[in-house]
Amino acid sequence: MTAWFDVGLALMALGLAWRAIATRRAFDSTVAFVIYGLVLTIAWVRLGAYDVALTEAAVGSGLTGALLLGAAHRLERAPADEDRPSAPLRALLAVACAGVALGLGAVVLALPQVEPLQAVAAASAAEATGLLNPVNNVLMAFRAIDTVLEKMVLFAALVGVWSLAPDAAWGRRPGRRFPPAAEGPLTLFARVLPPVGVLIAAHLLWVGADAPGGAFQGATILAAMILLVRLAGLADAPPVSSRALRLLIVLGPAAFLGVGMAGVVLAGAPFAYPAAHAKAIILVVEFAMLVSVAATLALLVVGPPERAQAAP
Amino acid sequence: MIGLEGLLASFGAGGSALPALPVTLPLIGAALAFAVGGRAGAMLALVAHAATVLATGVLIVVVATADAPVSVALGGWHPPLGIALRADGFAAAVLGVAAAVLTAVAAQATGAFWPPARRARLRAARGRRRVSAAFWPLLLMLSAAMATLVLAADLFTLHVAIELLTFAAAPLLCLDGRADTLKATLRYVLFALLGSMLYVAGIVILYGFYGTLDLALLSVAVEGDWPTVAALGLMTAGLAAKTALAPLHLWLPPAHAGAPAVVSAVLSGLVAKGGFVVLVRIWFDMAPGVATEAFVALMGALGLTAVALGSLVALQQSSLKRMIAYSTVAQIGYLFVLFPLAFDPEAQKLTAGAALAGGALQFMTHASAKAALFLAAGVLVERAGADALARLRGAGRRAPLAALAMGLALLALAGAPPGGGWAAKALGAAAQQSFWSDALTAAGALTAGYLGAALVVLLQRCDDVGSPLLWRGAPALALAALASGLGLAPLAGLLPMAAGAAPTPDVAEALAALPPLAVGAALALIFGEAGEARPRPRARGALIARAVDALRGAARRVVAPALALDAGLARWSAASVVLLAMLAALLASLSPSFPSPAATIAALSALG
Amino acid sequence: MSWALDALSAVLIGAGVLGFFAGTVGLLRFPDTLSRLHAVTKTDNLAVGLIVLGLMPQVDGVGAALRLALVWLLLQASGATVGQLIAEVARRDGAPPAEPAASGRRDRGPRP
Amino acid sequence: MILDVAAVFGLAGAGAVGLGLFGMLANPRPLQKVLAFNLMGSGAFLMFGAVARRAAAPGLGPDPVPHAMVITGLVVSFAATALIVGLLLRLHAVSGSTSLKPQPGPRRAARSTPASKTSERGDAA
Repeated sequence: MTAWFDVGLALMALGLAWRAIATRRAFDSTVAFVIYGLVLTIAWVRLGAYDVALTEAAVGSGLTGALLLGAAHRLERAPADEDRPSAPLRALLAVACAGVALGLGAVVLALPQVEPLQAVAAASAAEATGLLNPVNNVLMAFRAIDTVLEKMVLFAALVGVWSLAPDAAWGRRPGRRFPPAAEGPLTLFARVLPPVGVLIAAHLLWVGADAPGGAFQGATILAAMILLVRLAGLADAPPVSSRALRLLIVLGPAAFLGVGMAGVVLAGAPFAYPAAHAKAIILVVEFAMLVSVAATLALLVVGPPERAQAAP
Repeated sequence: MIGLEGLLASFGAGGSALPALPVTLPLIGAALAFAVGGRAGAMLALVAHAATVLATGVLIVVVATADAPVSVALGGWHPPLGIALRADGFAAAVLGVAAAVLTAVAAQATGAFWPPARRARLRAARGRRRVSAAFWPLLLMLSAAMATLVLAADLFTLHVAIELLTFAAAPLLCLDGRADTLKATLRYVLFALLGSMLYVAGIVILYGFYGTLDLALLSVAVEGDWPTVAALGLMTAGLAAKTALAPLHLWLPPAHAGAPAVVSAVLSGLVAKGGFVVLVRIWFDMAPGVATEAFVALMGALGLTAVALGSLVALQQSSLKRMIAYSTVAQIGYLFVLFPLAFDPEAQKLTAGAALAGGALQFMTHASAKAALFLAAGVLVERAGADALARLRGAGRRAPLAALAMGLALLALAGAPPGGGWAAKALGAAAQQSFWSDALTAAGALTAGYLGAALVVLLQRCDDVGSPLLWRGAPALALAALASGLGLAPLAGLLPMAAGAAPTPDVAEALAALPPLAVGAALALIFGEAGEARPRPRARGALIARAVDALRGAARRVVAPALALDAGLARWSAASVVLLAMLAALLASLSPSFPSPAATIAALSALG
Repeated sequence: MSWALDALSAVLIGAGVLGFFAGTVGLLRFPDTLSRLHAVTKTDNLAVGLIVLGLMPQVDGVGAALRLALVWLLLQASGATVGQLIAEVARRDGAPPAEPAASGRRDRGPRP
Repeated sequence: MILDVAAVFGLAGAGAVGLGLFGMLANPRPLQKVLAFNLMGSGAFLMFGAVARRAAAPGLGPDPVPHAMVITGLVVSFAATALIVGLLLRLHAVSGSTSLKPQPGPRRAARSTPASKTSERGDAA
């Protein structure tokens, strides 16, 4: 029974994946991709990876979906691209890609039942940080450098996206302007939901220490709230030249880096936390990251400044 | 040395933080430069870079004097749970040259990329503000990513670092916002991401079978069974795509030729070789025993293909920056010849001996000489307002330092002593694999050919000399001088050379370098005026002139197919097929049952 | 007692699933945008409510039960808003939302 | 060989990698190439999830290290997607098309020969 549920889920995911790449219209394939993401979320739950499930739903399906849907909408009238491989070539590529998939499948079936060295080690080392959520321990302590670099990747992507602004629009507010909508269900929703969203984000950050959740998942919810408010025309993003906005964006990475380097003095190694205050320090860093990541994610979806005239 | 130790003590327990500094300092600088913005932000970026250079210098000295690699377990967590940063001689050498390239690039960029004054209200100032706001943070992130690539001893950290490198480099390519550079950037990012997904698939397999991604732990655990081979094949193919190893170079020439010269300098010099650093880590530090004779021969053959294709296409370019970009394609190929040179057929494994030292020297020479070439080209092109060689006639006379830099870079790349290219070849020859090192010597002649062809044009007499741009070429010249003096550098403490094995330049060596240079000069004369229609004094009808023209025509027809091949390979679908074919070939060559080329040849000759 | 609660859960969740099924049939079979929307929003709100009610006896603690109720409330609010938005667009464009409404009107090419 | 949860979703991940790879290589539209890249990534990550599940210790749950890496990887993929979408929209705004085929622009056309039709790479004499 359970196995069939999983098999059905897996087949559904593959069917949606096929639809996402084989459909001609970008809009349709994006919709298929979003649903694929939701199916995958359930798959992650089945695999016992609740933190990943939250991230997949929020980022893999949600934010990526929003980004791609917006782009599909804007590029809809773009002329079709011509560099399409010929049918025999596509068949050749299909066979080769199927070969890759089959090879990877064989690897999956051959996976050994390895000794869970890392899982045991991670559980026994968790006391040093005071966090009970093993995934968060890995992200914030054991592999902190990965997390820092990942935040810098987000930051670099934002710098890159902003750098794509037309010269005339540089320094102005990012993205297109959504005119203030007439009072309606959307504006009501955009007024009611954000306070709840902020509470949920804070909750995810707080429980993330000991249960699935964490700064990143919370940040995604905050980012969604920002985007909702913008979509309803209730508020606009500050101009990219705003010093406050820029400080907000670098606050998280800078705090993490600063604490990491302070670890040399306080705990004897870079990115080490003094044992007595590890949990408190991690929560402070996570809070800074929550704010920065939320702003960065939302701004990445909004895009570069493109309004040549200052907003009225 | 007491002063040094005092300095070290201030970095915490025995300098434990030292390897982390080249990673964290530029990142902090990037964040601050972005937040502050404007001229103060750019100043902060320069300060952060200076601090990074200082830390890198100390690290190099420490590594050179220490017996073992300097490493730090981040957070005090040791692998497999934590991540170690490990600075060995190879890392120190690459870090040093990266610091030199980035410093020269930063020095040159204080011209066009310096933020305008706050009061400047012109429309042009808006554009320049945009460009400088992106340039300085991204340059620093690029520096940090490069440092992580050489220092991190964990395959997943390497993945994140290589992504950071890509995302910091990509926006720099299209700062001008033109359609063709945007296209080139998109092709670059898409192809690089394709490569990184193959890499990720590979590390998933490795984790599944060994339960760790730490290079040192893996190196004792890996065996040549089929899942490991599958993982290494996927990772190698992915990294080859990321590093633009021909025939997977579809994105590199348009991207590097279209970007601002300062950006091209750092991209061609450092970023394009990032994937190669990871390949060296994987094959030399982690799985030297998995390599087979067929595999190293395949890597070497791919490398020589890249050298031949890149050089022949470069020889026929009519624009300076495109020519230098194709020479990057060729030089990435050079690096891959390291694999057959370093293979020990008796032990059936890759050995980190003189050949690896030679590979590192090639890396350093190419990085510094290539960056010098692009910086010099930037000065020349800026002055002439075009990068078609036909319009650069005599440009070298206006910017003598830039022209001198090009000349020195030519000598270093073509293998003249005491340049780095020469030392690398000498070390490679010590590896007793004469076919591969002879091929490298021949390739040096091609390099001298296309660079010489450009220099001939640049130094031609022209009437409109104008005011000379004397000092603009200084950063380029400094880098070129570094490249052409690397053979004298005391690198024995860093690179795995046997004591006293460092080659010494003498008269015999200098004479040995002459034949390739002479061939290069001949090529330069034959292809010297490619792409431009100069009215020639034909009326005299001298026999010799006609013979020379016939020779030129014939030579150009011989190499013309390279252009057509290159244009074909630049198509996405062609690159797709090549990528999958390369993956298949890598997997086949790595499988233990695959016959080694030597055995095949022996069997064939026995048949005959 | 626990078997009674389990039975209650089973009945409520079963009814919820049935509701979802009915809503989905309506989404697929009804002729025009507004009636499809009607089928989906009405039955889904009810179905989610039933499932949440059915789950409540199964979770431990009042906090978890309250969180389940919050999930239901949020789904209600977002479903209502999105339903309104789709209906608005459908009325304005006269295009059925199953052909993606906001962007629509480009003809479908043949499948690759 | 047992077809447990890990194997089922691991196989699905392998399939998604293959489909994504095919999409990236064969689909002519850049936006769908981005989508295919995301599919490929999620497939590889799903395989990682299977690996983590296989390494589950009794009473401890799956290995958390791959989970953390997958979260990091998902964020990196999102950053990549955002950057590519930005590049695509800008390209569309500048040139009116999203074609990645290198075409001789007006400035280049003056210099390149008619023979080098497919690319701006072969502007030789």
